[in-house]
Amino acid sequence: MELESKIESILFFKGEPISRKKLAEILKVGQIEINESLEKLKKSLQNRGIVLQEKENDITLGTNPEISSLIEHLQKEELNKELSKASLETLSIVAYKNGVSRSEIDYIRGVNSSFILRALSIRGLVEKNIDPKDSRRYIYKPTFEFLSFMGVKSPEELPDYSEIAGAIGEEAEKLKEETDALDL
Amino acid sequence: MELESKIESILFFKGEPISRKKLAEILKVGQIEINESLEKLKKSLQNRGIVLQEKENDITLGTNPEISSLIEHLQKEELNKELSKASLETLSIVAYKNGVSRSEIDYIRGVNSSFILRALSIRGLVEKNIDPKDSRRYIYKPTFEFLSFMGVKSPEELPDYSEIAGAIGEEAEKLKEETDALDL
Amino acid sequence: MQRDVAENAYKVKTAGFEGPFGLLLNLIEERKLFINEISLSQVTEDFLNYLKNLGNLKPSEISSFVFVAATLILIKSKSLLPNLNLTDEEEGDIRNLEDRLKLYELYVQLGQNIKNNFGKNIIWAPLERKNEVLVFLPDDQITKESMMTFAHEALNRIPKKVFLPEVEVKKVVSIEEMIDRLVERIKNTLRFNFKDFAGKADTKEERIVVIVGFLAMLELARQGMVNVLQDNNFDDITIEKQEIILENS
Repeated sequence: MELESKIESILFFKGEPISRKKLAEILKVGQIEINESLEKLKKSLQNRGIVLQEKENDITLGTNPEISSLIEHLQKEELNKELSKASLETLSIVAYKNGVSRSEIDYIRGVNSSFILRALSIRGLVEKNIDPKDSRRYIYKPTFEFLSFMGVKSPEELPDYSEIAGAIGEEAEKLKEETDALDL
Repeated sequence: MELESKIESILFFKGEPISRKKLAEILKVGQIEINESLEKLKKSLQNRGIVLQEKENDITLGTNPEISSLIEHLQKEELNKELSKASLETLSIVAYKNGVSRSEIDYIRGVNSSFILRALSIRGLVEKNIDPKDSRRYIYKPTFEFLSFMGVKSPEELPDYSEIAGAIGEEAEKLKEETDALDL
Repeated sequence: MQRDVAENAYKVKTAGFEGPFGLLLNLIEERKLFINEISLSQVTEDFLNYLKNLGNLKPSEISSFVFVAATLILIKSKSLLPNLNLTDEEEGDIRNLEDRLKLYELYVQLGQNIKNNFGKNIIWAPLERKNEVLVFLPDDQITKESMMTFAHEALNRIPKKVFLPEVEVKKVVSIEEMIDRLVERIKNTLRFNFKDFAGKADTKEERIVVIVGFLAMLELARQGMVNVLQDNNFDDITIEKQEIILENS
């Protein structure tokens, strides 16, 4: 694989600006090779849907500005879309179990919730933080705005709070144990 | 701007799977144009850092699998690469049949598979959809996540897929007769 | 020896989840055989021995093992008794087991492809993009009450028990129970008829019981504990305790 393609992979994966220095570090090559490959990449991205954006020493990939109005329209549409039943259900679990892990949500729902959580977070309904107990995991919390929208100051004020919050924790734990025991 | 580049922009912006139908809607073109442009896009992405993954009607972008280990170092979330014997069996049925009902899976494995399917669905490796041919039942399919873990761009790229497609076709009819009775 | 015990314990523990085909395929592969009637008849005894240790399984799981056992017994009987005439349905059951096992074997082999490649060269989806602008875009469907309803619904949908069978399966007699019953009958009676012992065979479940009984009987005959007599094809079979026959002759 060419160096320029490797750079493209990294930029695409990260999705945020990254310095030339950092790229050189990750790819274990010199600054000159990075600069040369970035020039090549810029050329091969000409007339394509993705463009290379540079700001001082930081590089990132973005969409071609020629199509920006369509992308903006798409973004608006997505943000204002009606929430699906699956999204509302996921949201309710986050609302009741303040600081729930993704795997707990998944065990309760029986399906993987990563795309849904991503969309809820973009809409400012949930917030994602690194789990203080395990830095390789994330936990989710309802945002202050979401709680206010429902007219409560904290999750404890939600109807049937203690029953539901307790059940979510217990059931997720039980399902996890059963799955582990079966060595799946 | 070419249609294939516009598609590339949209896919890049979304960062998650999108259907061919939705692409046609957004770009206000017909299905045939979309399909043709996707073929062109696939070609122009050859030997690049980004690959086009497709699964029937859904499309998404991902990193070139050749650079996998380098990208793995850049991400922090824990990865589970372990698969039990029961998971492997169930996954191979779902992946190679690419659309199979639970009763067919149970029939092939000779054992109730509901719990293992739930576990695989929580891990995001299989998904349950309404059977387009018969809305009274569900079928299980591999997810993009599964194809990604296998490093393939489509189910057809799975090792031995085309070789066994014939063999599976032969038994499919027989199997269908046996399990149809169980489904309804 | 120690290793064998550990291995058997493992097999018993996992067999319930892997099912009868997993066990059967293992036994055939251990002997480096191909799947056919001959190899199936050779592994019947081993299969039945494992079955004896599966007492902890739920009835619904046992039934799938007993069903396979019944067909194996049929195959074994066929090889032990060349004159045995099987019905079309029984021949069909044998072919069906062979076909299903081959199909299962195909997917187990394909599973190796998955095992070999899974997680080796991953195609990565892009990371979640950071929110540049902070937005809050709720939806009118969100209320305290609707959140409560959605949470309750999600909790109610959780499967109550891992192995809860979809269809209630009638409890089916295990091979071990059947052998015990057969031994018990022989102790109490000098001669008795197989039909009286095994009962009628109208329903599928009853047929399984009859077949299981038949196999158990053949097993005892093989071990020399009983003598089995059948005057003509389709006549009832008479079972006698071996010592009685010896004493009489």
